[in-house]
Amino acid sequence: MGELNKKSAKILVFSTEKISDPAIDMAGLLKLHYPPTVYTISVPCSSGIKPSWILYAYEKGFDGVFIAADGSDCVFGESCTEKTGHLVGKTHNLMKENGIEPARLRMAAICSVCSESFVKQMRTFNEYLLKTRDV
Amino acid sequence: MENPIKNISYDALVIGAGIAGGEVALNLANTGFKVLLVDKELSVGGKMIMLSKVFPTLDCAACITTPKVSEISRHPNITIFTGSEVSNIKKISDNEFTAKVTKHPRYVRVEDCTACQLCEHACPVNVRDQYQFGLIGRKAAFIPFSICSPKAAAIDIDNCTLCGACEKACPTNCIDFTQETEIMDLHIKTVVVATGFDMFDAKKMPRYGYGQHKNVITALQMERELAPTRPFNTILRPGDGKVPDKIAYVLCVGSRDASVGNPICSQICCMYSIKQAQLLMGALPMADVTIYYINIRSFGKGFEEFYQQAKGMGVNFVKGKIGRISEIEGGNLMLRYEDINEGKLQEAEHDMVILSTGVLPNTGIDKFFENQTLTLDPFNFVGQSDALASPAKTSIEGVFVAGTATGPMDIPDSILSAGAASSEAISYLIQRS
Amino acid sequence: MTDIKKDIQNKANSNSPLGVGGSVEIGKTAKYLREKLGGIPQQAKDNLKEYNGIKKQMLEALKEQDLTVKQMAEKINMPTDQVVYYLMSLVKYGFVKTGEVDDMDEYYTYKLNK
Amino acid sequence: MEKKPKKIGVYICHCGGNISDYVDVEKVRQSVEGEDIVFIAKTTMFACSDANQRDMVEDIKANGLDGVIVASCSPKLHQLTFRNVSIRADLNKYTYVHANIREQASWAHSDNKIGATEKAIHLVQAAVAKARYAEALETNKIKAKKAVAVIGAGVAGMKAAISLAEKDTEVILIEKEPFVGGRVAQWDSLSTTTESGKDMVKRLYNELTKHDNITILTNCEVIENKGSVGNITLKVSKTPRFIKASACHPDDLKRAIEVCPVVVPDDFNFRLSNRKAIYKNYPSEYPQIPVIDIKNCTRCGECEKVCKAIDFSEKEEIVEMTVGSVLMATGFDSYTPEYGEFGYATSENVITLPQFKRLIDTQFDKLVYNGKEIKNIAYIYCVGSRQTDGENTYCSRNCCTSTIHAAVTAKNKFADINNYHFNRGLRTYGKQEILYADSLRGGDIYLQSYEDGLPTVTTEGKKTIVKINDILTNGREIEVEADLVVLVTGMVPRSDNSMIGSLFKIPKGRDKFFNEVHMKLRPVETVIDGITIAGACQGPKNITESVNSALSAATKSYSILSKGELETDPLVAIIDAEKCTWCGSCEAACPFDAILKVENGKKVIAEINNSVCKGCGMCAPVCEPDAVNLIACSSAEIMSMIDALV
Repeated sequence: MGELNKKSAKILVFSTEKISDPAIDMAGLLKLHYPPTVYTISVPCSSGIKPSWILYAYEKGFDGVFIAADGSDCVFGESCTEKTGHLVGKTHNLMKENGIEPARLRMAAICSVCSESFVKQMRTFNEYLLKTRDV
Repeated sequence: MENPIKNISYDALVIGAGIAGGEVALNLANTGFKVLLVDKELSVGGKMIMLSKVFPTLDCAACITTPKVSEISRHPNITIFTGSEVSNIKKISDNEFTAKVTKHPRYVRVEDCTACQLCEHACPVNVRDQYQFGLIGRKAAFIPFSICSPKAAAIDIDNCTLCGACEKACPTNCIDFTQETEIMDLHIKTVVVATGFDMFDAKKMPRYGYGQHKNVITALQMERELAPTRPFNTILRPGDGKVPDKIAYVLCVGSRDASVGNPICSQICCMYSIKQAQLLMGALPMADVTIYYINIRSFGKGFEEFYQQAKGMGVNFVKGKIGRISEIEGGNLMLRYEDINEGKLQEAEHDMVILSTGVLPNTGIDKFFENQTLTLDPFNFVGQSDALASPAKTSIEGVFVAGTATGPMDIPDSILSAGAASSEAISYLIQRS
Repeated sequence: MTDIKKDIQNKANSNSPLGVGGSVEIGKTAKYLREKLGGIPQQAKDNLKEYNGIKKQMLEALKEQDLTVKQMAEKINMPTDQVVYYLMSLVKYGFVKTGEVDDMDEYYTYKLNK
Repeated sequence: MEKKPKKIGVYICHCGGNISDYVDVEKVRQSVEGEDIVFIAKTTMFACSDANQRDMVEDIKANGLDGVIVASCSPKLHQLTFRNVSIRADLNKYTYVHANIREQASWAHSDNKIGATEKAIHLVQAAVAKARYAEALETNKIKAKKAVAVIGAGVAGMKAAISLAEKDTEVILIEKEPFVGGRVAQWDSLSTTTESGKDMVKRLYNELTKHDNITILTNCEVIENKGSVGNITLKVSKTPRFIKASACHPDDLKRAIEVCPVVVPDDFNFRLSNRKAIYKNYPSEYPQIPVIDIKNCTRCGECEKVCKAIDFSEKEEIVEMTVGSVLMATGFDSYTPEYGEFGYATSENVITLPQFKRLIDTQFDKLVYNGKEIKNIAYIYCVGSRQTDGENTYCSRNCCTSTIHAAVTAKNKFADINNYHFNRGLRTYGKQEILYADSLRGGDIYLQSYEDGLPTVTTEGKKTIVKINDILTNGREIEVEADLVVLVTGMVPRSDNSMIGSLFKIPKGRDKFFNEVHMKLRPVETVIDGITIAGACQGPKNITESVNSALSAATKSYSILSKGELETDPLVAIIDAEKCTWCGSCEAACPFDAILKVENGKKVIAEINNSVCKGCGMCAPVCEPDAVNLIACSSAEIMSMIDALV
């Protein structure tokens, strides 16, 4: 329980109901641990996330936002990858305009069985945020 | 008998309300057929509802069974009779069977019972609880177990002293000793046999000392010790209440053993033992767990990985045949075994031994049938007339079989077998309507 | 079905003086069945008597001090496996509760649940 | 108008310890108890139990609750269960909100009870925030076409097709190969039965053709998939056979095969023999018309000279069809050993199990391979399965039994065969144990090793030696001079799984086979509604197990369509007519053509076609004036959840 004293960064994850949610659930099933300050909000598809939500999360105090994108597995079609990439680009610009470090937004494709990769992403993102921010 | 005999009719009769029977009932009901689901126990859910967690995902059994059970129990197309038995099944025409259903009195009006347990508190009797495999007591007025369905009290009339305390305590007046056996005449179009399996009686192998040595228990007893509704506050050995720290599993007890009349492999014991070993390592982090095996049969989806995971957690696997288990001082147990790696006889001391008993057929199913013969296989499981191409068909047209009634199988296979029986029964009903 | 159960049911079914839904007062049906059966099985009586005796002995013993299974066995002169069964039943019914485990993490003590 | 404040019930599940061992559920309960809309907050041992469901219904009715929240396991398992509870209490099911505090709190953070509890509190508070917005919604009803496309005509696909046809459902059975029967057609001898694999296929084919509502398409591949459950449009490309069935005279066709000068390795016989460019795999094969393998055909015209049925003018056809559900039964591949793995491809005496089975089936009197009579056979088990340094960590389930059956068959068919089984622990589970016992009695020799001491195969001149440190004889080194080494190769996912899999967007498991939603609750369903999986495409299975899963999948596909009508989620996009200025970006973003340009009074705005909208939300972020929101996923809801989570 040595971990208890260690602070962890607040990360908001946007995940998708059909694809990345199952991977995040399976990480729990397999008891693959990641910081408990990682919170998930499910949306149908990662290309439906509004940049304003992400900016709102920083404004309210989240250290980082992670988009667990559908990638090519998206049930709504392959245009998802490109569209999600586009909205991340748009958000990065908005972040710069508002003086928010763009590295605080990350995205990776998390497929329905990518539990280990999700946990790895969370751990490294947490470490990065702890190092660069006064959490 | 003075009871008025009721006539009832349904599209399908499903005998046995374990997970296989329940799945069949749901599939039929969801496609519009009326089903009567009968079980001799006081609750639906069969053996699975009694388990702790299930391999290889370690989902809790209750999380899987209770929603199904609840869906079954409130489905408008399903009628459930618990504490009931089927007999005299007769084929009277191409698509019609008759049967008798005997409904034993529960002495509780289920619809009025709120499962408040006040009768249980009031009852003065204490007898061994069959749902905890005798590890602990229960009352004569009792709720079978916490997640049973219907969730209602029952009276164990064998042990009841008819003192009336339960009646006085009951706030809804649901206890009724005037209840009598009801016998019903049944008309159905198709029958699905889902009568499940029996466990090998470990007392039939005296050299392992079950029943004699108090710290030798069966895996089903350990299953209860590990379940959320466990009988003790923690894992204890029943001989003296000690927390065990050197636990042994003996595999193939009553399976792959022609000398006890069961030459076949039970298919599930390796995996349930590995699962229990993992759960024990979680519950008692300091304990040593050793599994004595002949072959580990982790053949299903995710099973081999689960076996390797147990090894990684530190479960000790010893390839060896156990010759004899003797009790030594302090209730500990000495296992004599043939160590196959070393090629010699060895001895090892453990403070608790779990016998991974095998799967046997539930006998007597063929006796339900009157003018047609339900053929059994050489091991007395229900015979499959076309095992490869139509595994759910039996020797009687219109009678189908689901789950472990046909032989040992794990939960996913039982569900698939139930899906197959459902498919055959639905086709049969549609073709003959 | 056990023989006793069969016996009881046969009796109940064969000489029902009042018939189903007859004039037996709700809440007093046990008396009705006892009369109809002409008593209760000896085994049930014996079992209840034995349990009451053991329960009394155990609760008395725990009044003096908290005990482990082994200590209880010595005190009331009963095999340890029987003690586990009865003591655990008393824990379940709320008469007794589990206390501390010993230094070796082996045996729990049990005490009265006041 | 002032709205009456909502009354919500919150139920926090112990999950029999799965949650409460790590999360202080009472603390979670207290954290939401005081919220203005929370009228009841309770903990429960098993939220999903019938008793608790009944309690919830009573609570809702007795207190006039407007909605309930359950904090328990993943919504994948029980969201539906609790939506149904709401329905039974006369609430609209969309007033229900779920919080996942097991997979995403107690289990994920079982190493940190304080952190897990803290997270669970935030998650439940976020659910309360969402519940403020949750509204009663009406489902859209769509017509479901009572037709199923079954992909793959092996035994699983054939059985599924028959069983659906028996249920008055139209079936289109699509097979990629020119013939039906899949892998089972390749075997003469099957274990536990006297019926041959070919006879079993013949029996099933005859049954298929009895049903008028089954269309069999061979040499066909699905190339496009559109729509969703109830109304799925498939495009199938049909490769011509180049033989006119109507003009076909059996003797002429036989002649045509004889005269064909092309000789290519015969995959049906695992390249143990050759075939022509016009061919049939075996005489009674179905359908009973040969096919021209156009890739290898030289167009020499010899066949045309002897047979009028040959028609090279046949063109590839594209067939379009609409079905309500798709049942995948695409089967498996046999593992192909690496170059040099136990002497594969480097020693001429090493073959795979499927090759060996074909060899036994095709030889009589004597077992001959490479011109040499075979007496001593060494079987090396688990080749490509239970790998410790490869990707295939799983056990392939069926190969132990299949090998012993082949070994016993060889011994019975040919004289003086000696079988040596180099295994890693026999897995003849269930009744298959009898076969193992029989082979032991028949004198087969079993030698065993662990993962870290696998047998070796070496070639010395013409001799092939298999060596093992046999744990059954105290680790003694034993060597066998084998005339033939049979590598017991297991089942692996089909190499073309990724193509058909991504066409239907079926997720794959860690073993790369298609993945079911839940092994025990929904074993033949995929995360894609209306797409079911059957047979060995889901994982290794024997014939009985494949058929069981095929019939289960048929039951599932049928029960989806049996009512002829399906309900779809009303969770679609909505347009704020005030804000919308019609720029067309949402229309461009929509992959389903669900957005229309309409005139609304003086203004041109976007409108959503509810029956086509799938609720993906792709239109929402692209809208500059922020006029698009998704129902149940609106900016207001997401932001209020963010407030609760921080």
